[in-house]
Amino acid sequence: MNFIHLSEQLNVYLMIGALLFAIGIFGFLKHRTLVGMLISGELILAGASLNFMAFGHFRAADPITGQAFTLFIIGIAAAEAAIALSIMIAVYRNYRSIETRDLKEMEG
Amino acid sequence: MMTLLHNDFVLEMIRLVLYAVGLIAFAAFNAAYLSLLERKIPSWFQLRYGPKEVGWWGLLQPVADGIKLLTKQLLVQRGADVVLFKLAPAMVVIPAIMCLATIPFSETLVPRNINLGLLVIFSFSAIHVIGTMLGGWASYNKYASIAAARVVAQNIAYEIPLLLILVSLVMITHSFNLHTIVDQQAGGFWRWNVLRLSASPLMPVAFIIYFICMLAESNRAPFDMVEAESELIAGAFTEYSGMGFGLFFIAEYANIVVGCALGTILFLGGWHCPFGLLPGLHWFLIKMYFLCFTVIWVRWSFPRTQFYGLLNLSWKVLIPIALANLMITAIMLKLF
Amino acid sequence: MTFTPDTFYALIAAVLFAGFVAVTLLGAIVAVAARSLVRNVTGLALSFLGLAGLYYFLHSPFLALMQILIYVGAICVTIMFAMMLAELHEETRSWFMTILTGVGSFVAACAFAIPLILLVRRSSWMPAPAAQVNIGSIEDLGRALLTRYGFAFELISVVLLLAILGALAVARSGRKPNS
Amino acid sequence: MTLAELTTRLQTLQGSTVTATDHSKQGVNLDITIASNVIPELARLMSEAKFALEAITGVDWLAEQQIEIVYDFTSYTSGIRVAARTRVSRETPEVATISDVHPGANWHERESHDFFGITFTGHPGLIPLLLPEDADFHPLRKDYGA
Amino acid sequence: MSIEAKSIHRETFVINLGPQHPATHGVLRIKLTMDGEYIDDAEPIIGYGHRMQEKMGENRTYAKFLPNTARMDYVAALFNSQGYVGAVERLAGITVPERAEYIRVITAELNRVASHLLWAGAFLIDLGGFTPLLYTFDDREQILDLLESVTGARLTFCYYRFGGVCNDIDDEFVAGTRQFISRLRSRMPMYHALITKNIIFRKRCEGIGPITADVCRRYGGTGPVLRGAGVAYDVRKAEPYSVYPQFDFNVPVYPEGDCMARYRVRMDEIVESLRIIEQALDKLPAGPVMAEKVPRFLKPPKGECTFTVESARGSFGVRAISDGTDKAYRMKLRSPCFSNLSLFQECSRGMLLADALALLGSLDLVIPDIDR
Amino acid sequence: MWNYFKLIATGSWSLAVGMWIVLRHAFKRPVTVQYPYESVRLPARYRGHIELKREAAGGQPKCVACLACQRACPSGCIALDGVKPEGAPRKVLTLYTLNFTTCSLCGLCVESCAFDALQFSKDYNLASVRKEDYQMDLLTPGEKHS
Repeated sequence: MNFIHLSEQLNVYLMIGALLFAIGIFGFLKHRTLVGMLISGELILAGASLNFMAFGHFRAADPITGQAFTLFIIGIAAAEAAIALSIMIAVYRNYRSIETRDLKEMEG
Repeated sequence: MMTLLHNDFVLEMIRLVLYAVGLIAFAAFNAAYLSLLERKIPSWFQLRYGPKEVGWWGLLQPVADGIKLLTKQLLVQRGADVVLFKLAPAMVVIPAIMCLATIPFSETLVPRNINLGLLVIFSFSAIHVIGTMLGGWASYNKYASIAAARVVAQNIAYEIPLLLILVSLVMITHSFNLHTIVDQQAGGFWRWNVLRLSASPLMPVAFIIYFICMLAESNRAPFDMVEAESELIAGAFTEYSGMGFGLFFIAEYANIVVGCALGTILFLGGWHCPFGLLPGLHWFLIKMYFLCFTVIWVRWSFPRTQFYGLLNLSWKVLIPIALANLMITAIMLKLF
Repeated sequence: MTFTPDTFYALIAAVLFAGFVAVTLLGAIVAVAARSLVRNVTGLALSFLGLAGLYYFLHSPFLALMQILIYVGAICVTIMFAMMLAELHEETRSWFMTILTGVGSFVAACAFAIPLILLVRRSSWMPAPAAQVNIGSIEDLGRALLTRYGFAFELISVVLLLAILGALAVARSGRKPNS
Repeated sequence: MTLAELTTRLQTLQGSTVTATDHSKQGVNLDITIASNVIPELARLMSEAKFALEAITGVDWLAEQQIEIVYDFTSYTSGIRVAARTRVSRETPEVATISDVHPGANWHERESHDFFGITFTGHPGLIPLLLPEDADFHPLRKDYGA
Repeated sequence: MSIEAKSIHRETFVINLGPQHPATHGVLRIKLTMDGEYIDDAEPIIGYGHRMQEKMGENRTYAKFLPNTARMDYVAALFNSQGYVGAVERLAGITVPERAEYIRVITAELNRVASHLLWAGAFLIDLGGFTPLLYTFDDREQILDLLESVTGARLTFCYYRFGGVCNDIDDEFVAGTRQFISRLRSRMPMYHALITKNIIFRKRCEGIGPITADVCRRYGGTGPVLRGAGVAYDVRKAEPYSVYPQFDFNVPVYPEGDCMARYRVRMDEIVESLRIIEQALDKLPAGPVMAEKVPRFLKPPKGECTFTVESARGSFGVRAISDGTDKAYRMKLRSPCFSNLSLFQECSRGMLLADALALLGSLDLVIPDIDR
Repeated sequence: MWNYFKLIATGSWSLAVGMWIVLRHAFKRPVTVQYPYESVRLPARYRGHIELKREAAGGQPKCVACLACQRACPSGCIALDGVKPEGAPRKVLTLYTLNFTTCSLCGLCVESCAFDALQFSKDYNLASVRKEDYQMDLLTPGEKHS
């Protein structure tokens, strides 16, 4: 595997996708806040879309397939983020259970 | 090794380096001399002289200011998030300069002619929001925090009408390529997109909406909620000093230049002469700097809008009109 | 190997590629590992910027720009905005729990990652197609979206519309008069 | 409310001496001397009569060992100006607050507390207003710093 | 309610607006308790520029206190002098020659115009518009030139004396004033087109920071703040002093009580003041400008009196108590800004930060006048 | 709906008018005075710091050291002294200093002078970084008293 031709290897992209996925899983389990889980979820989706893109580019007869799928994933992710964030704001508004240390710490 | 000195390759490398250096120099030059104009033009409006001591007509004033900024220490206040605090100016200034790289200044002077030029500018200018916001948040200053929250709401609100206008424009021109868009407007000023009433009778209004959104996106007065000095001192940049502030400054003017250049390209026929004669860089610069002058002119004419007034303007006025423009454009395209 | 301008370009491209990979992965790690939520989002934004670069290497600049425009320009900004609006912060847990969940999550992530990477290395994919039906340009993408994927496209737009309405409804429901 | 009506109303207050004064000589229309414990009642009466509190003036009468407190009321409708004065002892100057009736009195009372050490009982926060936060002196008393 | 009330507690944070802040025009500090961008509580903290003027009034002879009066409300210094001089004259029973009274009215009204012009510019700065300030300053400079030519100072005019004024006005001043009146009149439409009709300005002022007449009454707010709340109270009309009854002028009143009403009141007052000045110049009698037989070291008889004038910011009152010596026994100075600021805490509750600053600006505060 | 469009129209028009007014001012001459190069005309009554009037013949100060100005000064910034030489008709000034750091430029000293011996100077370039420069010796003008 030549360094120069790294960007033309399917496996490289697949591994990056796998790592992103794993990092996403790690974050999903580690974080307990909604935002943390949302971030991790976006990473998992990113790993998946990178796979789609890589397969679409290297192995599909029609490269559009992968791109279209990734576009749909982006759309879904946007919808997911909007919903999740509005839920967060609504939860916060009703319960205000989450600490607000920082703004209080700033003296005066 | 000999092949490395191949003529084309050397030329290409020289071109790349020249454009890279040239763009950064252009951004810095604009920041410097637009800031001088930012002081000179209001001085005419306000019956004053403006800077006139450093150099003839104050022409060396920006140099003096630059030296002052460079020699000042970048202070980081206690409690600030140092990494993000130092990352933020870079995140603001790099996308701004990258946007500049796609602007076709004339028929031949194009740093990088990308097919998706318009989209490139829009995606990269979206990054500066995060940069400004990080700067405000990382400053550990309440005024800066408020400004950080404001910059997001403002930019989200104004991205929508801006994109709607651009979608209708892309529908008319069938292209994301800025070069192609300009070439379609060759001829006289009546062929410019701003007067392309056959495509949509709302085109002049669309230009005004574009201009307003551009002001709001680059956080310029009367939409300068982010650095509203009578409320938030210097907003997100309150804690920045020295070149940290200088970079924000360069980015602000680079954004203005990009916005004005894009307005020139999309609506005012780019490098084409209004009478169809002698197209060239000078026409582009004249139009672009006229828009820059208007930006400054607007800034010094009006009070600042309220925050919710700004959102109201976007949601209740600009977005409906932009949507109407989009629909009219679609109908006209289908009909004719 | 002769050193031609082409190899020089390829070297630059390779360095850029390595840079994008590094930014993607480092950003992703910051996005999950940093303790401050704002840093997490910044990491996410960086990771997506790197990912956009990778998409560019996969010959789809349109997707790369959409990635920046939507993920960085919209989603990351919205997350940050929500954090500012709701003043969200990471919960503080005891160091024991922190280490325990950290180690547990790491093990679980490895349990996913190692088989996946092994799978990638070991498996032999079907060979590349002899010829591609199109070059994956934006025109092709647009045509495909409106013909072959027309149904999915419409579905996505309905989902987005519902998401917007749902987000409005949820966010409004929490609003109390006088507060 | 006319001057005559107001005079009769004020005369009903316990222990009050109401004097009609020449505005061109004194600058006020009515001058009332009243016991310090009737002040809240007076304030309510003035509030009902739609009078605004213009100022609270303390005067340190060192010779009499008394502190006089003058309340200036103005009516924005009739232009009548009323000065109500009461005297308290200099050692323990205490008078009930009127800031519950006239919120504007809050600052005036804090100022008088700063300068004269008058305690306005029932005041929500009698902390120094114009003087430094830790000020324990009363500069307008005649024996201060003299 | 109980569960709700427990779960919803407001998350607030404190911001110190000032003592050095672009919007506080001096050393005013406002402790803002914010709920996001909304103000939960705004507590003005004053006294940073406190100089104990009242004690100085007791420690100095009557004449020596004169320069101090210009140093409280330095933007409209002549009103403070007018109030102080009036109180001492009332105490000592000095009658002022009519020409001196006319000169006092002319200069004081000029000062009122200057003060309102300065306010209009500074208010626009609070709202983020910079250019109108320079135009109002241009006009204000003309007034200061006029006043300088007669008093010798541009800001801290120490002009009024017990029994008159220290310098007579000359024809040049009269001509200059007439010229200025026509100049400012011709510029008022420009101001209205540039500021009053501007949609951004209107959006930032109309309905913003409402102050009702009752709030004014409870806090003792006076001046344009009160007249902007729909109460036609003006000391010049309610308790006529000096020669004001001889002039025909209106008291501008706007019932809305918002920032726009206060702005309009001040702009109208400029026009009314110009009318007063014009009438005074027309009727200006000849004669001395100083009463005869005013002793150099004034010793008013024992007694007490108040004297209230309509300053540019509201009613400025002086309560002077004399014990028969050459120094006042008590010199109470009632400053209008003091009361006008005290209502800020109540009125700013629940407002947005930007709107609260518009309200603060519209109160026209001069901090040294509050601190005294 | 009608109001909505009307507001947009009038609002845009008002903005255009505002921009036009501002632009019109750009073609007017600046009104500022560039201070070090040009200076404003001082009026005859300009109140600068005080200086001693001198006799037309001989250049001696007219001052007779009556101390009226010192008594009139609210800030106590005038210090003067005079001696009466044998046989002279009036006292001769030996010391006249003005502590300009505390002077409030009120002009009461000039008014109090019964001998027309004081006047205001037209000197307004009084910036200095040394406090001692403001201890003015008016007897020997030009030399700073320290």
